[in-house]
Amino acid sequence: MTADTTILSVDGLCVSYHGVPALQDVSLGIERGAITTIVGSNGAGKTTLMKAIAGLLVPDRGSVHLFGQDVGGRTPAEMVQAGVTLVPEGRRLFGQMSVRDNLMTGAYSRTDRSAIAADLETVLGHFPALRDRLSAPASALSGGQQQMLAVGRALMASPRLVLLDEPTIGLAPAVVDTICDIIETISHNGVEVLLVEQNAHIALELASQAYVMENGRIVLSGSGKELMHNDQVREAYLGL
Amino acid sequence: MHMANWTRPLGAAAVMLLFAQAGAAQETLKLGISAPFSGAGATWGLGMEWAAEQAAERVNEEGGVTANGKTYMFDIVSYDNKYSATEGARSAQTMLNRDGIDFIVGTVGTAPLRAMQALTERKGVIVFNVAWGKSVKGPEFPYTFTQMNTPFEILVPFYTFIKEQHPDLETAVLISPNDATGQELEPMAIETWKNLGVEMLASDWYERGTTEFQPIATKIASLDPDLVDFSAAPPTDVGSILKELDVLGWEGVKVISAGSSVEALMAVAGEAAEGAYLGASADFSGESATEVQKELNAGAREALGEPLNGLTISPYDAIMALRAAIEEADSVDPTKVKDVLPSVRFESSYGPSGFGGEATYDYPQQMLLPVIVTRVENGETVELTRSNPAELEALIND
Amino acid sequence: MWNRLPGVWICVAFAIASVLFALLATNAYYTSLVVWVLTNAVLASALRFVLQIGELNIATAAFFGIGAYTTAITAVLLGWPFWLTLLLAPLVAGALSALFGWVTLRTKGPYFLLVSFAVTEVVRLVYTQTNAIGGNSGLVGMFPPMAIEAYYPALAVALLAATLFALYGVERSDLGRLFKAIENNDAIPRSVGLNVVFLKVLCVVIAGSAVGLAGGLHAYANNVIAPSDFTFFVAILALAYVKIGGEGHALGPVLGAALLTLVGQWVAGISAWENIFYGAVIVVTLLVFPGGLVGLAARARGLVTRSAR
Amino acid sequence: MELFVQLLANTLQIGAVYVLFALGLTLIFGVMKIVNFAHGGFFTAAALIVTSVVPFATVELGAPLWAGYLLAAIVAIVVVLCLGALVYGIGFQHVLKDLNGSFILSIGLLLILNGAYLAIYGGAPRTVPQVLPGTVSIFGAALTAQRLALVIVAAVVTGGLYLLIERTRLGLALRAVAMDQEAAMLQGMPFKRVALYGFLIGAALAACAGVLMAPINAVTPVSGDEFLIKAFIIIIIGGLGSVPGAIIGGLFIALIESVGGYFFDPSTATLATFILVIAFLLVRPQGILGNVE
Repeated sequence: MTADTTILSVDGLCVSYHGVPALQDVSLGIERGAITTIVGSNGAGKTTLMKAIAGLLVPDRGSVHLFGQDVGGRTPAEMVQAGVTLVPEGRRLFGQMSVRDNLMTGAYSRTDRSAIAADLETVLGHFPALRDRLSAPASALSGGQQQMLAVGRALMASPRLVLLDEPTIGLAPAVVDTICDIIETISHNGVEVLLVEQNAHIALELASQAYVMENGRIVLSGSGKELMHNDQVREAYLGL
Repeated sequence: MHMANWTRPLGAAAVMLLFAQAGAAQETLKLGISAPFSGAGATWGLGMEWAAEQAAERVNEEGGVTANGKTYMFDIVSYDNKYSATEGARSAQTMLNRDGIDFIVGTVGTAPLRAMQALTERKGVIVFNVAWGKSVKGPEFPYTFTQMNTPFEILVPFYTFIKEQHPDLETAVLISPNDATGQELEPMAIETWKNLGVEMLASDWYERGTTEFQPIATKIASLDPDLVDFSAAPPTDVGSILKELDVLGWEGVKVISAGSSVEALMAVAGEAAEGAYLGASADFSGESATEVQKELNAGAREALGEPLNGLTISPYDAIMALRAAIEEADSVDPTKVKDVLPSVRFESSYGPSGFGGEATYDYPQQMLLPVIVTRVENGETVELTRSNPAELEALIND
Repeated sequence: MWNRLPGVWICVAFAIASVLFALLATNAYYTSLVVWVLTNAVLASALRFVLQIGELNIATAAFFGIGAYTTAITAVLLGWPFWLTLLLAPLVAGALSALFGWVTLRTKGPYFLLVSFAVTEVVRLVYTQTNAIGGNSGLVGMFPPMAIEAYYPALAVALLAATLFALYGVERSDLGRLFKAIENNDAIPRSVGLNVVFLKVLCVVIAGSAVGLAGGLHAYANNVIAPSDFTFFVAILALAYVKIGGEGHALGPVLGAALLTLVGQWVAGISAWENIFYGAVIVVTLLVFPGGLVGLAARARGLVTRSAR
Repeated sequence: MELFVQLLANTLQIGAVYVLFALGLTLIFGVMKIVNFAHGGFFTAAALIVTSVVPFATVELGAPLWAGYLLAAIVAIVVVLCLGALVYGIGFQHVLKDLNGSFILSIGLLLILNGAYLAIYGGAPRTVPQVLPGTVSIFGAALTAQRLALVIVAAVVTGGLYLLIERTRLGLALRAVAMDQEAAMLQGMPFKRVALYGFLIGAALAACAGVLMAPINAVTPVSGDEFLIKAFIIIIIGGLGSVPGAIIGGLFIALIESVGGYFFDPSTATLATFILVIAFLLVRPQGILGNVE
């Protein structure tokens, strides 16, 4: 694990809720230029891991390094400053705010007005559907548009690493394809992606590196292709 | 004013220390005050306590009170009744059962007094009070004595005097605070005005603690009565309404039956209070005030930052009555003292006085005091008339 | 945190001692003090009882007043027998809490808190505007019958203590566990087919009846009641008792009520300082000892057992 | 017609202070999810400070009345901001989003503040001379110049707050935190600092209301408490945490008091507002403009 290609490394992370362990000794790494995914069933601890990386949860033990620097104990605001943004499960948009304001919340930690304006153009370039609805409240958007807005909001922070928690849940198949395209575009633009998915098909297809979580532990890891052909994975997560 | 608050506990401690040392020499008779010491009525409590302390000091300096061969010094103990029934009952329980007090020389509020009477009348403890309700008096309350004029003494001469000054008064509006005193006063006020040929256009209530008075002022102004009677409303509330009425251009006769503190009224209403008649106020520094009243008033101004009024001066008169009664009965047993109180003669701050009111209450338990009508003129209280009720006149000429 | 059996027995012993004290003590001040302490303890315990379902019920003050007014009206205005007037207090308060709960418990959290606050003020304003029940002056002259009068403080203490045990009993029962389950998550009891609204109303009714009885007893103990005795501030003081005593155990509100009532007697009459004192106790307890007295005791006990090992 | 205008003028006069007071309360609830009973304490502090600074400035320093009042206003707002920062630092930041805990804490603080005011100032009502004497007549409705100024200043402050919330970065953060605290944190918003700013803005609004009210009504150590109860009714009706709701609610309650007080009497109007609020909570618990949670 060399510092120059590893963006983020998680070592021996343990997190518990009210004394009940949710993550046990989790270690993983995110390499430059890769889309990394974590698959696992409901309650396996994927969301907990994402929240711990984003600084929302304080781990009991273990460390998180970003670009070789220990970022344990940082607040979510500090993690955003450091370049890590989480798109939470269920999108968590500010429903009564306009689409524009939602996007601007993503840029909260930045002050360079011209760069923000440029990024806004870039994001609207990715998601042309949002451009027409800039002053509509976020709650008035369709499910797919809301997911686009959630990803767009995260991109407004100009992140180095985006954590995507279940971005395709509840979306129509056509919209899922759009989201997948976006994830690939983001990755091509030099932003690292850590993707958590219940839909293992999509996740493993997209991912260059994949991990399987069960009961708060990482039980398998490998490239997306390797895992797609792993019997265990095929049976448990791909339904084959 | 605010210094007094800080030093009160300290002062009480110092007094206690003093009496602890002096205790061996002569007996101490504790006199209780149960009045509001917090919230909006705090100034009443502080004023009453101060007047009571002055009276006690005077009695003690004159050698205390002698009964049954013993000499007693008076000591004032105060309790906060928060102007509520529960706290009134609690202060009574504490006074009677914990501190062994047999004489209460001042309590304010009809509701707290009724609460206290449940205990004091049963246990035989004398309560001097300034409660206005008729329901707290009568033969079934022989231990209760009122030390200040109430509407039953004031309203008829007060309203009659005003009607004489303004013979063409025809219509009136009555504004009452929605509390025990306001509720007891309202029917009496309406009745008295009616007898004088004044028609009541409206009688409205407001909650204590109301901060905005424009709606009621707008209503009064549109009814345009010749007179507005503010009944038992406290001076700051009256001040606010008068100010709004002034803005709306209403001009008429302003009557404040319970008007006591002109300072508070003036502070809020300013020129709008000009000409208001007050039924329970007195100018204790004016010409017709007695020497005692002038001295007390000056002292209160210095110590509390406020002059005394009819309510706050009253414990002084109660203590003077009590001294006379204890000496007359030659006993500090409240049962014996209460028996002589109705017939005792004493020197109140207003001059010679005694108890009467049997015609109104079926029991002579109302201190006989002159009815003083004052009016705000150029921002000052001016006494217009001081009339002795017939009973008091008879007593003086006796 | 307490070993259950000895703890209960200690409480029973205390209750019996209180009753005996109220029966035998000759100084009426001290006996009435015991009645006040237990009245406040019931108020605080009832407030905590509804906190079990996660709601802060300011209307506890209103039902205390309703109990007191029920007793006073039936005793003074209607002249009904003593025991009946006392029995009616919890029944009427309980019935009205059922109505209140049924109507208001569809709201929760800050909304329930504020609606219960508004209800308390409305009930108080209704008393002040009803001349038949004395308006602002309230009602006076509730005395226990002569034969009972000497024993009344002991009777009140016994009934109040019994109420406290009853509340504790319900808390320890299966029903109590269901209430707690509601607080943690509405969805779980609902998912196993329980009528959550019914359970919540039941909880409010139990607490409302308890304070209703306390109100009836208060009417006879105080002999006088007036609307100003039943402002929302009654519930706020009860909340202070709960916080100082500690929410973690049924004994908390009782300890808090005892401590603050007794110390309150000591500071009574120092006007402004009384407020500052109560305020400071609440703030310091909340910030420094969030578990209150029972939390402190539990921590001390934890330290002792740990060092003993 | 004249009566109608007068009642409307009354509504605006009464409503102006209600709106300012309720805005602070609703903002604090929205951002921190606490029901702050100590809010009235800020109002009272500012009003009491004005009653002591104005005489000091005009008598001791010989300043003209308007300058004395302006100085008093600045001192009052600064002191209240310090007081706000103090109670936030010592207390509220430890009980954020804890409804019961923060409620009790705010009550403890209110008791301490009220006691302190009583100890320092005594219970007697205090007044400030009118800064703008005289009466204005608008379409037949009479109101004092002082009250007219109050209405204008309140409108300006309310407008300023609206711009702050809708147009600035801090406003964006306040709105975001109020809607979804965790999501706001994930956008890099420091929750505790945003909460502090929200709390201080709320306190400053209460101080503004106190400063404006001081020359109009007598000030006592419990002045703020009366407004507090009204303000709770207002924010329930408007929707907890809703800024436009507080404005609408404030004017609505003022309308009821103005019209109800005229056609019935103030006691009845008071009772009516409470019954209305219960009805509101039952039919539409989220208020006129509140969010559905």
